[in-house]
Amino acid sequence: MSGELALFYLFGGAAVVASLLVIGQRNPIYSVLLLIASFGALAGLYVLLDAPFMAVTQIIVYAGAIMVLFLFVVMLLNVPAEAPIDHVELHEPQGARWLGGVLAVALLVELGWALWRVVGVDDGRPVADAGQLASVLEIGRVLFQEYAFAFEVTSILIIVAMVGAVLLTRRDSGAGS
Amino acid sequence: MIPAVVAQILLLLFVFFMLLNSASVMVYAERKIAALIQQRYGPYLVGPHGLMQPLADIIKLLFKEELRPLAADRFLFMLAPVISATAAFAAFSVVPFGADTTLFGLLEEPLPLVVADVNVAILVVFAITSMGVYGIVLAGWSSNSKYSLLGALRSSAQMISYELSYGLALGGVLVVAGSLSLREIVDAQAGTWLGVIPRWGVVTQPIGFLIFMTAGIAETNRAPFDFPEAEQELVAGYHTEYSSMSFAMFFLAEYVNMVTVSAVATDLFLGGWHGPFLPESFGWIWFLVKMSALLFFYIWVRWTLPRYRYDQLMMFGWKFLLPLAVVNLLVTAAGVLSFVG
Amino acid sequence: MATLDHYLLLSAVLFTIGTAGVFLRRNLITILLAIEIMLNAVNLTFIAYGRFLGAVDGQIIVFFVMTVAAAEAAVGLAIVIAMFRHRGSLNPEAFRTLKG
Amino acid sequence: MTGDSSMLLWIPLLPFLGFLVNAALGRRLSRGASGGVACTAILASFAVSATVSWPFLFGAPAGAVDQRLYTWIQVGDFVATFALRVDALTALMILIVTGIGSLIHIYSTAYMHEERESEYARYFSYLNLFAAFMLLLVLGANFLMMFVGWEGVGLCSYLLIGFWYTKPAASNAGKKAFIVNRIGDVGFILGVLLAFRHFGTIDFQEIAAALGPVAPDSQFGVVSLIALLLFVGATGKSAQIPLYVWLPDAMEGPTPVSALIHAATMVTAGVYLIGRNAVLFSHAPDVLVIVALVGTATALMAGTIGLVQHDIKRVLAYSTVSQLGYMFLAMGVGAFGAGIFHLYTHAFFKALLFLGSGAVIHALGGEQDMRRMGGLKHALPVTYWTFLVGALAIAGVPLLSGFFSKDEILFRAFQSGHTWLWTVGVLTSLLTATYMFRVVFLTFHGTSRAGTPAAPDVLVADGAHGPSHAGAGHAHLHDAPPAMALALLVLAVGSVAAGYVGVPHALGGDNRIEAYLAPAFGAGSSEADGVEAGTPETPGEAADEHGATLELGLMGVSVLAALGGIGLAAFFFLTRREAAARAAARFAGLHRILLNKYYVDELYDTAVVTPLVAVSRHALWRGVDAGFIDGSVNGVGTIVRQGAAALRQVQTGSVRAYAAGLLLGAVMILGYYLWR
Repeated sequence: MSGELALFYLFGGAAVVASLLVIGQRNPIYSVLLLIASFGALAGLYVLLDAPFMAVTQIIVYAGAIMVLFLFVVMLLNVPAEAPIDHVELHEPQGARWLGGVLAVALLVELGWALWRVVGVDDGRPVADAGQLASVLEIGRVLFQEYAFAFEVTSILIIVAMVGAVLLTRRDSGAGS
Repeated sequence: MIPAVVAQILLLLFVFFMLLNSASVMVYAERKIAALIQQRYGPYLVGPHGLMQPLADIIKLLFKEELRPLAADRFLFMLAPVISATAAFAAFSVVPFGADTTLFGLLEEPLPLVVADVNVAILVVFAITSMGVYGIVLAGWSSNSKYSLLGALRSSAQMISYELSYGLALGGVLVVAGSLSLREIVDAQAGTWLGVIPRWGVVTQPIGFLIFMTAGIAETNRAPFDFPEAEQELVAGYHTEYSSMSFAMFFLAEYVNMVTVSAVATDLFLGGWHGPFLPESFGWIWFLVKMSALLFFYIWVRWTLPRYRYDQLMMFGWKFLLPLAVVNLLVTAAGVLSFVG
Repeated sequence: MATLDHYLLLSAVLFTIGTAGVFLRRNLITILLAIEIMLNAVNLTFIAYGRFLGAVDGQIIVFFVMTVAAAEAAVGLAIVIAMFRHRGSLNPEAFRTLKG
Repeated sequence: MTGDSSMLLWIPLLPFLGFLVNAALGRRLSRGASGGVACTAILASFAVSATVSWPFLFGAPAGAVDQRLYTWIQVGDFVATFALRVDALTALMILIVTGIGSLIHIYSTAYMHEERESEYARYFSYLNLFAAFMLLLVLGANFLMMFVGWEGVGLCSYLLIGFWYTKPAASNAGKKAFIVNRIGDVGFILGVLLAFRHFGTIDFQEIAAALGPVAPDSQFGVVSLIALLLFVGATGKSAQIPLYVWLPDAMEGPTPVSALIHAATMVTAGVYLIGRNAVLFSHAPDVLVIVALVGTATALMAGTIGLVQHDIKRVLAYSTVSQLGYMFLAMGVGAFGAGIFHLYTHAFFKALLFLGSGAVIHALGGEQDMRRMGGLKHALPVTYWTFLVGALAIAGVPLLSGFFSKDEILFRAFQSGHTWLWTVGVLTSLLTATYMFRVVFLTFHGTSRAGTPAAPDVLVADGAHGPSHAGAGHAHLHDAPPAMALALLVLAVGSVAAGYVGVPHALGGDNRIEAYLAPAFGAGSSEADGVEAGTPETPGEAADEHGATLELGLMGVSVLAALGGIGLAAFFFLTRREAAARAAARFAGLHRILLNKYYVDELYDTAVVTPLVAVSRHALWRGVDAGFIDGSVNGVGTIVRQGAAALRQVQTGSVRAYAAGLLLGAVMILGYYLWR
């Protein structure tokens, strides 16, 4: 088993385990940290996929910015660990939860099935222009030439999000009540 | 003859220890310079001119009792300083500090003087530095004391705010050099104009340099931006509850971060290891000189300027530094487009 | 040599984990985290396919996904904060009443 | 010759700019300012038109100048370019429109002076807008462009007829004009669509070129149908039978408007339309006959009605209708040149007459009933003499413009073999002379009958000259103020001289205008045999001896008719006033019929309007609208309400449940695609 494959299993395993733990326990702080870990693993996978730039971006944007935001919120709200199901203050129907869980498994099965159909499309031969894939120059060119409009639009999206966030968290207008 | 792999490992260890050392050296330098600025003697008892003082400090730290608040979250409390230190060390790993060398023929193929040569090095530095925030935040939160929490929130807010200016200042240099690899950026600065003016980034990007240094000071939570550990208000902020080794790690992290920032600044703006009078193989000497100058500047600033107020800091960061950085980037880009191509 | 199938399977697994998380957790923030997991699973697919097809477009899409994720996180967390102020709880079931 | 084609756009654009200015900030402008803007705009446009048409008038009269601005519409193989074109015909038209238009603008500055600033500006903005659209109409290089102008002038005429919208009569007249025109426009549109379907283009030149080699319809074919539909449109715009009814009522508008729109320019659009498509029409002989018949009938009918009306402006209106009839007669007998010639001279003297009547009305403070006028000769010398010139011109007294053009038409009619059409034409010209001089004598001669109450048999509520004048009485019996006098004099000169561009060969003239217009009626610049069939008037043909003697003879007859008419008028209305009354009493029935305009309005009312209203009310409103549409709308409402009541159960409010639904859907869809 080649070194790359080993690395794949290492990172992939890390990502899966971390993600499982994220949804697997009740303390949001740990969930956030574990998610960061899983992102790190994904970044590693991106490097394996000849996308070092995206790997770094993943770290900077996700781990460096978005997750900090989550961490902040968790800290500011001082969110308590989830109460175990048996003594929840309000009686909540569990149907949807379990249905969702089952459906999730069903989804996994289906995805696996779909995958099994196309298995072997990639005969594993190395792509010709890995260097060109990895080059930030190329990414920049495509991003700012072919996707220029979409890029500009995202800027608007960001503005809207900012304004919305500020508006929502203003003291005087809590939850629009 | 040493095989390349071994050489690489040796280099790694070497860099690691040098960073460790740099911390203690910095401690000494800081105290001495502070003393000079304040017309004191500074440490002079331990060893000649108090040269052994850092050692004494370290020993003291090591033998202190490891305290931990009861209400603290044990795991995170332990984790936080590790994160800080790791981030600090890791960041340096992609910073080149000299031209390729064969160590006077000891190696068959030349060895690049950098732990890991990545083609997006500068972004890696950026990414890892941003990871440093977690150390502080977790420390503040996990030690479950309001001073720590406040310090942590402040410092992370500060770091996040200044990361923007930091990154944009980098942007200027990147645009000029047209590469993300620190080595290429450094090599782009080799030589001179008209034989006298060095082709350094600081010449092409003076404003960028200033922004970078300012943001760097804020990133490393140094005076005059040292809110996290503002003794007077926060009794040392996020590491209030820390002691002994774990405290030492934060301490270490802070100084290593300074070194890293200075090193990066040297590579980006001061032409790295390029300089007159010395052969390429001795370029690292130039590198050390320039870096030390910057470090001195750090200390100098710390002991000269008073601390800002928190709101002033944020004002400055968002309403002055950031716009300035943006304008600088735009102007640079325009210039490159019009002159270079 | 890790082939496309490896990555696709991995991302399928991650996506499922995210989906399950959305349903099983009873804490809005964790649910948002689960959503982030799903997004990243998709990102992985994009990049894997981009590599497989030898085009950078996959990475570009991921770029945009990240932007959207950032916006989503900002607004989502803002809503969470507002709701927490409103009800003092983060359990989605605490917000079942359809009137303010 | 494609000379300064870039200037064409400015011809309609300048008045349009004037309109914009007056419309946008008219309220803030003083009278002088808005009037000045309007006049400047139209005068500038006139200057441009002059420079553009100069080469046509005095250079080699051939070809056309195009200005293609951009492709306006392109759907499939339907292409409409936003293109302007000037050829001989258009050159003449734009000169008439801008020239007469300028004079009337100037006249209006004085005439409308009692209006409030805002009203004043509104008036001039409408006037400019009309000029812009009229110019677009005549400049348009294809049917669509022409149609824009066509509808535009219709709109402006509506706005200007109803200018004093506080007066019910005025606004009703406006509506009437608009609706009647719609009927004609339907024909126009159908004609255009059919033309496109048939020729695959709507460009005039291309159509003409396409028709060039084709032989005229032996019997009623597609081309004839197109021509007929277009002619329906023409009858609407140019007030021919059966759609003439709106024009007399249009006299509710300000008099200069009547002069400009309802005498000189707009109403001639129909004639222009036929002239513009001369080749097309000359390929549809049957339709040409119809045109001639309708024209003649209209001429006669309107003339008879005009004989007994009391409202001075209505008399002029009917005379306009009948003169238009003449033009259509000319078109009908294929004498396109003659028709346009008459259009051109008519523009002068009819505008003159209207403006003259306007001056009279102005002087009498809004009085329009001739039975309360009289003896104004000495009070209003300028008005009187100019009016007289106009009357002589229209009556066809020799050596004035009307004489030449009208005789040309009659000659062509006779020459084309429709002898009885010629007879009716002559009769009509006698009528024309009579009623015109009836007006002259009643208005200017005799003793002033000011203040005598109107006779009870005035059926039409005579439009008072605007609220501003109401009750002003005859306090100020003043002659035309300078601005008006200027316009009158210029037009008078025009009415005398305009005819000399078309002195027939019989009188040793060289019928310049016919020669000049001839190419415009051909298939563009390309040679076309169809042309000759349509336009037999080429100098060489008309100049043969036999033609000359015949023409002279006919000329004599019509001169006699004109003088006879004048004589009749003098007998009845100057010397033996009571004889007229006796005649009216003797033929009371006829008189009443004429006075009520053959009861055409009433006829239409019972035949068309009442049934239409009934159907709309009972079938459409009560049945379709209330029953079907409202019912279905309410039904939808009920369905939605009940459906919502049912679906409301699904809204548990638990986000998780919703998400589960989403996921379920995703899983099922994916599953479906996998099972397939």
